[in-house]
Amino acid sequence: MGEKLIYLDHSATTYTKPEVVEAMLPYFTQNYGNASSIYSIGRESKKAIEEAREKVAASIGAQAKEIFFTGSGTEADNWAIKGVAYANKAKGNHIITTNFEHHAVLHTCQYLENDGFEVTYLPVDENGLITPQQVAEAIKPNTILITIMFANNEIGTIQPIAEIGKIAREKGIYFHTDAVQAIGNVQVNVKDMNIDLLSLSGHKFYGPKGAGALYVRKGVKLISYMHGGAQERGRRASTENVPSIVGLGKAIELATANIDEYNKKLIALRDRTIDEVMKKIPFVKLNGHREHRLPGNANFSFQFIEGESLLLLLDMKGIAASSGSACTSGSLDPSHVLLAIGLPHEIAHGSLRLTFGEENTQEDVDKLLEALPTIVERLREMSPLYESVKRGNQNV
Amino acid sequence: MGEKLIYLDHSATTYTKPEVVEAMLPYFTQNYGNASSIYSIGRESKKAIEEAREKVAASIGAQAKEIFFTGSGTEADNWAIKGVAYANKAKGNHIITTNFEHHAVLHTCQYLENDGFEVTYLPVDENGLITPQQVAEAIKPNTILITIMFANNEIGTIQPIAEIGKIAREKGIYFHTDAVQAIGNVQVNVKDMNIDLLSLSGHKFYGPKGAGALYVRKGVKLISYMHGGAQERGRRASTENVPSIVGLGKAIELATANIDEYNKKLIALRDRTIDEVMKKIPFVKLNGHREHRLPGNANFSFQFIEGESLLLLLDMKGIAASSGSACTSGSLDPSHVLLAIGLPHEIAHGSLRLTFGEENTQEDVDKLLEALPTIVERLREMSPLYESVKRGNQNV
Amino acid sequence: MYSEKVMDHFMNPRNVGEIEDADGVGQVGNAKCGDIMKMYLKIENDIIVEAKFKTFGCGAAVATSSMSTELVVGKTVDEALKITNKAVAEALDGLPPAKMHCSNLAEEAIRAAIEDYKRKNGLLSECEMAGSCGRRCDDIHHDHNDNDEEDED
Amino acid sequence: MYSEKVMDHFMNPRNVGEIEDADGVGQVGNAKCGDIMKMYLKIENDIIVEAKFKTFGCGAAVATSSMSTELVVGKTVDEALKITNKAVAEALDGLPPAKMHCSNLAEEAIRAAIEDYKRKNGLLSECEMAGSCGRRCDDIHHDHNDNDEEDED
Ligand SMILES: Cc1ncc(COP(=O)(O)O)c(C=O)c1O
Ligand SMILES: Cc1ncc(COP(=O)(O)O)c(C=O)c1O
Repeated sequence: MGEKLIYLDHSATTYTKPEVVEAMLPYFTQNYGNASSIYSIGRESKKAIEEAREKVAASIGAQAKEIFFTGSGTEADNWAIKGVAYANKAKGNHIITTNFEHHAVLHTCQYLENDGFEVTYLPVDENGLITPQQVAEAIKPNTILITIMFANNEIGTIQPIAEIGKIAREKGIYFHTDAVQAIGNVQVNVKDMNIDLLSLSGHKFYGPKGAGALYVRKGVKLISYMHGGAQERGRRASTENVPSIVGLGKAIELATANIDEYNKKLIALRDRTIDEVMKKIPFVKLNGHREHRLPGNANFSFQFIEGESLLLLLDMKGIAASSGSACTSGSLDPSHVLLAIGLPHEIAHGSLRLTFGEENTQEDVDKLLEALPTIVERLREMSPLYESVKRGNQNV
Repeated sequence: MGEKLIYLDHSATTYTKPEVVEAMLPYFTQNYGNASSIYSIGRESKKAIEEAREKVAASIGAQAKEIFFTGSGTEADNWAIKGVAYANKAKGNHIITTNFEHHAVLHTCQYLENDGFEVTYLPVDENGLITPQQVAEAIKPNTILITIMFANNEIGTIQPIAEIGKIAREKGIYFHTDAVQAIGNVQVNVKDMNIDLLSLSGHKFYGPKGAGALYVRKGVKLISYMHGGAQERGRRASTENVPSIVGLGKAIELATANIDEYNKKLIALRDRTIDEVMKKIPFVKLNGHREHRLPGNANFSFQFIEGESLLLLLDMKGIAASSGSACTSGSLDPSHVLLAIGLPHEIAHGSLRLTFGEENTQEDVDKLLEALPTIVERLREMSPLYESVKRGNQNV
Repeated sequence: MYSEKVMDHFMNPRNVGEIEDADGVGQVGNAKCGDIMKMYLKIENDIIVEAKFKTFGCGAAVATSSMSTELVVGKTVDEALKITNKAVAEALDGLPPAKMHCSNLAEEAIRAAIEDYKRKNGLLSECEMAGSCGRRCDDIHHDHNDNDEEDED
Repeated sequence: MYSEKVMDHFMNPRNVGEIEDADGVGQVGNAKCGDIMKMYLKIENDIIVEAKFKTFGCGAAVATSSMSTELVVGKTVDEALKITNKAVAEALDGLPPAKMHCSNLAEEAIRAAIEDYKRKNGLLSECEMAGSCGRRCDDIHHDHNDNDEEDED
């Protein structure tokens, strides 16, 4: 590429911070002991894991023994939902979620539907919000689980989690939240928010990929998902991934330490981007709620053009971003999130997600704002849909 | 510790080779792109993953598209067994395994038993072997899966996998093998051996922890286990763990490149250890088959003493090993493997597993052979069980 | 993902635009599916002398459009009708499996434009009256989600 | 895992051995469970003047045996009977949760040895006749495997 990469896809994954890699390194080649072993290098691994557990717990207001390490955010979601469902099926078989969850939640719920569970997919509004009222009304005598994401990965909308938690707790129904996009970006406290289970994933806050955790409030009935050895106090089998766990602990500590400052920085980048794009480019729509959104998330739909082409041209300018276009999602339809907020297919195909992170600067925004209008215009010039608009036939 | 550690627990986990860590490093901080993204750094990740897939495939005689990366050996086992069971339950509900599998297989089978499946646990003989005949006889019209481990993690016994595979193929029953201990230690070829599914795990052959793979022969009916995004061609969700996958690929390439030489080296260490220990120490038993065993595995039971004490004293001498004692397995009973080969509980408690690896030398064996007899004698002197033996009451 | 040739045709598409007095115009695909290709042909003495396109779609859609216009020019109508999706893809040094449908779109766009030309000139045989339009999205895309069964690629 | 004190008592156990002419001998545990503790007491004028042990078991079993012998010496029989498992564990700066049963074993071994002494000397009250032996393994160990429910530690 030559030029410095302008990476605006932090919601897809972040780089791992050098300090985090540094913290992990000794556990590959030197302190490589199996944490379940009793000899010295095994005990060192064990100690490192327990320190990481403390850090994860501290960052979300939990106790260390309520944290279980997993191999990813997806695993945490699968475990939480299947684990609660199968452990509590004597009590009921109804699950409440939304129609714009991450696939790790959505496909898990669909899997359970095939296995005799009943799932209510609450519709979000045009900004991607659901109301606590909607949740309360969906509760039935056989409801055993409410699973609603903290912050959406595509359009960044943040849900009223504390209010939903309150309702769930009052009704004695377990409440799980997929906080994979929230951790490190917004303050999360499982006690204050009455959260019973929470999923998180290291590679969204400058930790390693393949490192997740599930918070399980003491007392929650949950069956195991990964069967095997007695690791994680007998609840999640497999040889402890010491380097990744250490990295996760280090990353979450760094990410939550100065979250307020980080937020301020991201909001400045995001708001300028949103304001300028809306001003400079016609036929554009901001997706997601203007206020209740992740500090680093800007998501637009540009009419008459398709997302993959947009990404390729941005990439040629050294800008990495993502889209909800079907062509980039590997599925039949454009992003279910964009459809859930009511976008027609053709508009959803032209979406662009920009997610800012630590290393981004206002100069990055400058370059983006320089490149984007030209690229959009270029693709529109090539688009048969734009023709008619230019001819005045603006049926949009 | 001061002195150099003598690590004799390679079956628990290996260190990650520096070359492997080297190969992984760029994917943490530089080529950190999400492999499902279309921009340059995403495509680089994708490319790295596909190269790793080729390497894994090549090392077991499979095609690249038959390899799916997982977060561990445990996950590969869970996926293979649950995935085949639920995908084929219309055909039957009977599974054949052995009574000395790893817990990742055993507990998964037990989980399925609670969900309406019928499992036959074939008993192994006193050396830990099962015969193809036993497998053939256990097959019923409703058998859908045979899952038998390639090499045992505790006593090292290697099963007649090719013969079992032949029977399974003839009967049209899926055959899964947990080859976590075999890969990198013995030659494995899924085509020649008629294996339909195979689990492997990186941290057993100098790769990273938290990196596994499942081989699934083209055509095998298998449902997904990890639900979510469309990664791994829609069959295993979660953001690709690029560094670990790259490390797995590199490690398996190194491990299979000069496997014959490696074997010779390990066998020399193992055989001398076995011969000398049997000669020097009374009231000892070799566990596992003398010939059909992993090149690096020596497993003994020392009567009248308990394994954890033995490990602690070895650790004080700078020797890291493991035991099937209940005290070290975190469970009620001593190792189910040792019970499966017919050891009484009290003998099983006094077991010692020594597993050699790359960095071990004959000097390490010297030191072991110097330390071990003294330690065993010391513990025996302290043991009320040994008293009576010394008094001539040798009811053993 | 994409070959250099695809990227070249995507970045520097040949023959973008409209032909005001085109002899045949064909549009295939639909916005709902995420790709629309519109092809303009100028035909003289049964020979395609000019081709232009407009495309709404992914990189492969743009590149196959561009390549198709290059392939048809200089060919007779009948020769152009023989251009297969495979030929378009090959001329681009291949397409990723998931993108092969884009080359179908190109083939279809050529057919549609020629059909239009024939219709305008009363050259249409009966069997050609059954158009190639009206595809559904799922004819062209694969569903990769939770595809638990062996996929066929 | 183990405190320094535990490791010290494991590595340098005090009072290992037998007392030939012991006044009380008690053995608890069983080999099947992986730990047996045998305690020898020399008792003069109701005061324990010497204690020795032999133990088959893990590091904690050895350390608690060693510590118990230290704790009982100099105590009267009644005082010795008041030594709780908690006291043994505390004297060792604590034990890992999974190993607390080892301190039970020590408490039981003291009781068994004293019971033996009392029996030999006709000092046994009726209620003490109900011995503390015959434990089952699952009284003392936890099953950590596939413990899907919340554990209680
Ligand atoms: C035979 C066998 N199967 C499965 C596993 C589980 O692998 P992992 O620790 O990668 O989950 C192991 C090792 O722990 C093993 O030895
Ligand atoms: C909201 C949300 N949930 C779950 C996941 C899955 O996490 P992972 O990729 O670690 O499996 C992601 C990201 O991929 C996400 O954004």
